[in-house]
Amino acid sequence: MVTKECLAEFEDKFKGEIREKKFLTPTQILYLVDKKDLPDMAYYLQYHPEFDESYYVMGIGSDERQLAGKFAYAPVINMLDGSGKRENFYVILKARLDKDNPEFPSVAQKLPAALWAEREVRDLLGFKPLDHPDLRRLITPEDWPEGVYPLRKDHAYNASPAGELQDGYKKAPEDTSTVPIGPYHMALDEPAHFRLFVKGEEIVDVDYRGFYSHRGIEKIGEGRLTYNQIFYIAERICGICGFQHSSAYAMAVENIAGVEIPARAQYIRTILLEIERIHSHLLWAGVACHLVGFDTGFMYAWRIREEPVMWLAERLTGNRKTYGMNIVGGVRRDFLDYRKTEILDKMKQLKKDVEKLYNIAVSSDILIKRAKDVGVLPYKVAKDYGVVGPTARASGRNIDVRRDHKVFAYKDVDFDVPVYKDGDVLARLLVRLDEVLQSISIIEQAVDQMPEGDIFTPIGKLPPYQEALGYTEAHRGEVIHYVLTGTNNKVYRWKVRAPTYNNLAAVPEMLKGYRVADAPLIIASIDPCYACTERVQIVDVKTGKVKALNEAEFNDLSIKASEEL
Amino acid sequence: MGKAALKSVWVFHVDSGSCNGCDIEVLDMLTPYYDPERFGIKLVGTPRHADALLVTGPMTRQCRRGVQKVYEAMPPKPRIVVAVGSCASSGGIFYDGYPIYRSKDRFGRDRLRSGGVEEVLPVDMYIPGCPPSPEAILFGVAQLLGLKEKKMKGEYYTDKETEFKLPQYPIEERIRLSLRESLKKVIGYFDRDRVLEDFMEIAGEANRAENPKEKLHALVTGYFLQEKDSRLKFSMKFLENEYWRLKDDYENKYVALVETHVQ
Amino acid sequence: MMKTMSISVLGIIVGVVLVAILPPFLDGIARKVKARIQYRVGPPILQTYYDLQKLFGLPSLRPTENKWFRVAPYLALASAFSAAFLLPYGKWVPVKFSGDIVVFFYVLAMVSVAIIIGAFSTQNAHSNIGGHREMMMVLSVEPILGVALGIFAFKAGTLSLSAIPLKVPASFSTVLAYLLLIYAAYAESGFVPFDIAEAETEIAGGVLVEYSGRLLGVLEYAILAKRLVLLWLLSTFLTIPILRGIALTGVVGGIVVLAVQLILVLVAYPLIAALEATNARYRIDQAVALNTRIFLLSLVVLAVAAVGW
Amino acid sequence: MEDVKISYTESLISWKRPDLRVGVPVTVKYPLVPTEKPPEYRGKPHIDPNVCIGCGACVRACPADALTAEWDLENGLKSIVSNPARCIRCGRCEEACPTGAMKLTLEFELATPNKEDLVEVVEHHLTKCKKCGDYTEFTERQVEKAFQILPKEIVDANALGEKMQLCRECRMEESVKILAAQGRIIGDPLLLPPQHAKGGEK
Repeated sequence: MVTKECLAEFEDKFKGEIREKKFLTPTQILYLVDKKDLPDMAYYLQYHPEFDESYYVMGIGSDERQLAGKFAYAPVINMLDGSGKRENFYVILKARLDKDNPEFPSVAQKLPAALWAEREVRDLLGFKPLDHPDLRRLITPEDWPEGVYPLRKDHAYNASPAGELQDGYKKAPEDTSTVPIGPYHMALDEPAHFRLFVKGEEIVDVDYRGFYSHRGIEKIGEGRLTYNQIFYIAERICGICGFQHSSAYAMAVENIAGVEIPARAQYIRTILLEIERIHSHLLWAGVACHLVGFDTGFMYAWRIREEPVMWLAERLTGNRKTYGMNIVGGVRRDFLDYRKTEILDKMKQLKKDVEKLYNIAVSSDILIKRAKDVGVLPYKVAKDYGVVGPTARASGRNIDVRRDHKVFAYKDVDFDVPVYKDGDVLARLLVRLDEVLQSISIIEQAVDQMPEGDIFTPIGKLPPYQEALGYTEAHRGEVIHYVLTGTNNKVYRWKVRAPTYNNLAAVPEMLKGYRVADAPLIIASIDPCYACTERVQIVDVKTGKVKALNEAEFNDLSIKASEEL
Repeated sequence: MGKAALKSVWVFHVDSGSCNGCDIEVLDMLTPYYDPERFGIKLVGTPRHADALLVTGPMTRQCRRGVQKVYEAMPPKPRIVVAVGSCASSGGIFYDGYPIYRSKDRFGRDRLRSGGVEEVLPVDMYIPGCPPSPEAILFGVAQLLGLKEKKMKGEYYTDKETEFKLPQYPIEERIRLSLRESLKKVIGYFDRDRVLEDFMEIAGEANRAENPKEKLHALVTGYFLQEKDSRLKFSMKFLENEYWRLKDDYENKYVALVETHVQ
Repeated sequence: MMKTMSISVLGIIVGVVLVAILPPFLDGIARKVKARIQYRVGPPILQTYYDLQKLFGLPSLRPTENKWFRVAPYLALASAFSAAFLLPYGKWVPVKFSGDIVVFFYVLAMVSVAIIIGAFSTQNAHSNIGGHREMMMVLSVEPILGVALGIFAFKAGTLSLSAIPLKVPASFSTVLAYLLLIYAAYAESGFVPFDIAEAETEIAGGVLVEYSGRLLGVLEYAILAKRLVLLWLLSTFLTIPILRGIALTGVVGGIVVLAVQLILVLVAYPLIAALEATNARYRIDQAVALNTRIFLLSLVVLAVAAVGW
Repeated sequence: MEDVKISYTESLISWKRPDLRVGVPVTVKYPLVPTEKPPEYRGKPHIDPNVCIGCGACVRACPADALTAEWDLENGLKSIVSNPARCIRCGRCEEACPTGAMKLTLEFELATPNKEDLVEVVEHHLTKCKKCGDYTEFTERQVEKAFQILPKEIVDANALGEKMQLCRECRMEESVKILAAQGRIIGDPLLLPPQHAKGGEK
């Protein structure tokens, strides 16, 4: 295996620190390491010369005091070889931290992609990243009390202690005025607060404040639900990429149980994942048109999304969204013959409609004018921040979990991964429209090749205290779930990393230097999904260096009301 | 509100920490297939212009203040609040997560019934669903406009009032349950009942025959030729095998077990 | 040149009736047309009346103590009406005096100015940006309108708005001036792609963001009325030169001209709606750049007119 | 059985979405005319009170706690309460229900100004312990069902007919007695895991 040779060098270099090596699955390698050289190791792996598309995926913090008497912190690197010659794999660098003083050298000082992950473990588990560029307290809701870390095992999953309202404001740079976008704003379907510091109409600086949609999902999953029920909350991490989340979770649990799910189930999952991708991309195309005031494009995209796609999903799974199709070991509903015919019919119809949409979008002069050379994200920044999905592919990054890690039935179908070099909003639009056409072709192939057989392999009890990763390529990029099983059919630690988590960090980079009018379009161009991102942590980031900002007052809304005229 | 208010309702949409599903369905309602503009409903960009507030999501602690401010920014009349989705209606699956806002600690029945937007704002219309489809939202809106009457009413039954009869099946209940369970593997929970029904009909007929095994095989083969759907054919074959396996299994194991036990 | 001011009571009645009734109706048509282009049923034709009726019945919030906030919508509406009174309706002109073209020009600008005042009277950032954008639009469009009207006045040799269409000669420069006028009227009306100041998705409704209830109704009405005024101006300039022969020949002629004017407006509005539906919004700098280019072009046209073509 | 029986798949295939328009405009007439959801739809859950045995399998399966069991041990009542306002329509209850009482209907028109309208309650009486007279944790229907499931031989062999009529404590005492008599008991009998609610189902 090629993998081994490449890793030998790494193991040699950090011989003193590596305590243990374990293959969770053939493509997931866990190193138990000393925390001292964590940043160097992560840096070495991300900028590995042979795996040139590698990137930092996430940092898992967990309270393993009941297991090992210590906390654990584990950065994960996705090792990708852009040339496609070597087998790609995930590396988990797990370091144990002292239970009384959980300090570790910050990875973020070397990799900006780790900035958010380390703030997250700091806020939710009370870890102390040393030399982190920004170490201010930034915890869940504004009125969350000091020193209470919800993800620690001694915190009940439903305890919601009251605290004092925090305010730490940051002043706008000189000579600028502040334009708040959000938390409730037409362009953002979800609450999120951007503050643009502007000179005239030009954006000088940006602050982002999120975590409005933070619902404590991981903790509910660890506390109230059993491993079979987590699917339904995983699906509700995000209403748009729900099936991606539940499939990634299923994959993680199936990896732990060591079962290969039936081929038919893999095909069904693949088809549904692609249907979901089509609906999400069309939705996004519509919103993009809407943002530039091109309502007919919006209506067109949403119309073709509604008729073939949503109504198809309704007939296949029983609901337009939140398909509820996954279960550990397979899927819950079968595709009878008439459902397969229905898929093929609708795909045929959709193909024509999408091509028309493509023409409408590309032939609209003003749309092109608004999208071209706006919000440019260069390749290098994309790599540094670990940007994923269509956003990364529009910046020339040749990454796609479906192809690179051969999940589900993607190994059996042919498809292209569209990559554009420009990195602007237009490129992101084109990547997505190309992907819709690819998805249609994947679905058609999958329906044709779908094998007979069972759709579900029953799994009894899960082995306790085993861990694994599960991943899919969602519409916005790689979704990755980490599961550590517990006893009694519960999950001990469940960690989710949604694609927007990585992508949002790069948004300030895209915004700077452009105009206020472009801001909603640029923000929307990464297809942000705050619901995904904020299921457990707050996010607040600024270019390069991180700054904090709690914007409690909403300039546009907070003015005292009600005086009759 | 006069008559005009019913012909023109401008709505503002607020997300109080929802998963996006309901938000997208609210937006979806605006698209050509459902088009609420027929009834004078328009989505506006600022609460100042809004007559009604559509709230989605389980009301997180972080969102609470924002939602309250939006509510206060609305004109004092008519201030209609619509809770869209199960989360907004009563907290949904997230109801007891640590960042979810609750106005006071609740216990017992209260804990299970309440949650969501009503913790912060008075709600005029609940539209449950996860997510509610655009039609369901339209139905709620149509109620607000006086176009439709509500359909739901509380349902309460006791076992004494209702007639209970254990359903009788042509095959043994325990085998039926086992078959039903294993059918999940082949065709999924949704279609299994109807397939099993067909099978039981055949099996009942076969059981009356002299040689049930052969008769069943003949009947299943007949079904096989008639049915067009390959998956139903497949499951029928599966059921036949499984049926005999379970029967034999029972004969061999349990009867023997009982015998030893009795001894 | 006429020295006296003439007032036509009938003209005022016709003007008031038209400006009071027509704008919401036209907006209703536009919404319906847009809906049909988007494969929807769309609102009833009278929907905008319902909206306005509701708004007029609602109290307004007062988010600021600044009294201009309350005055601005009425000022805008009054300006729009004043502008409407200077236009000819068939044979009747509500108010006519020499030099009223200048007044018309200013009064029309006052609508925008009032909106800008209203926008800047609050602390809201979106409102302020909207006001800022409206100002840039006005500053870049009004000159084009001015030049276009100037060319007409120059060619017709009169400074009375209602007299110009009666006297304007057909020439190369007037044809160009018509094009300029169409462009300026369209952009000034704030139709897509020039609806930059009210962009809902970018700045949450921009200039309108803080208004609610009755004041919002008045402001919306003013904006709609201004659109009608501009369109009526256009239709007057297209109709009367052609029907010059019958325009002043008594009541029947007047009514015919009025009807033709009206029909032209009714036809033009759906076309505009279709144009709106198939276009995206410009960014403010793009719009200003375009306006500037057109303005430079208009100067060339002015030179052409001065040469006598 | 009816004379003309259309097969399951045919009934699914033949379903057409009502008032689906082709051409311009595409807007459906709903809510002015009624519409319906496809047969595959997962709508509001409904408990068929004629079939429900009150076993609570759905309650355990529900991830959102929309289904709950309310116990009234004084009056010997157990109610299965469904609260569609919290329901997430996952269909786990339908999957878990052993009798087919729990079904997701095609109902989607749930909007109501009063949340109590949505709640569905099915009340069951508990059996009384033959020995001590307290209420057991089984509903009457549950016991009936258990006898239907269990093969007669096993019931007889284990004297389950008697045991099923006892409350948990009495049953445990009985078991302890039997086991003690056989010399098979280890440790404190009170620490034994509680019995599965469905009795001796294999």
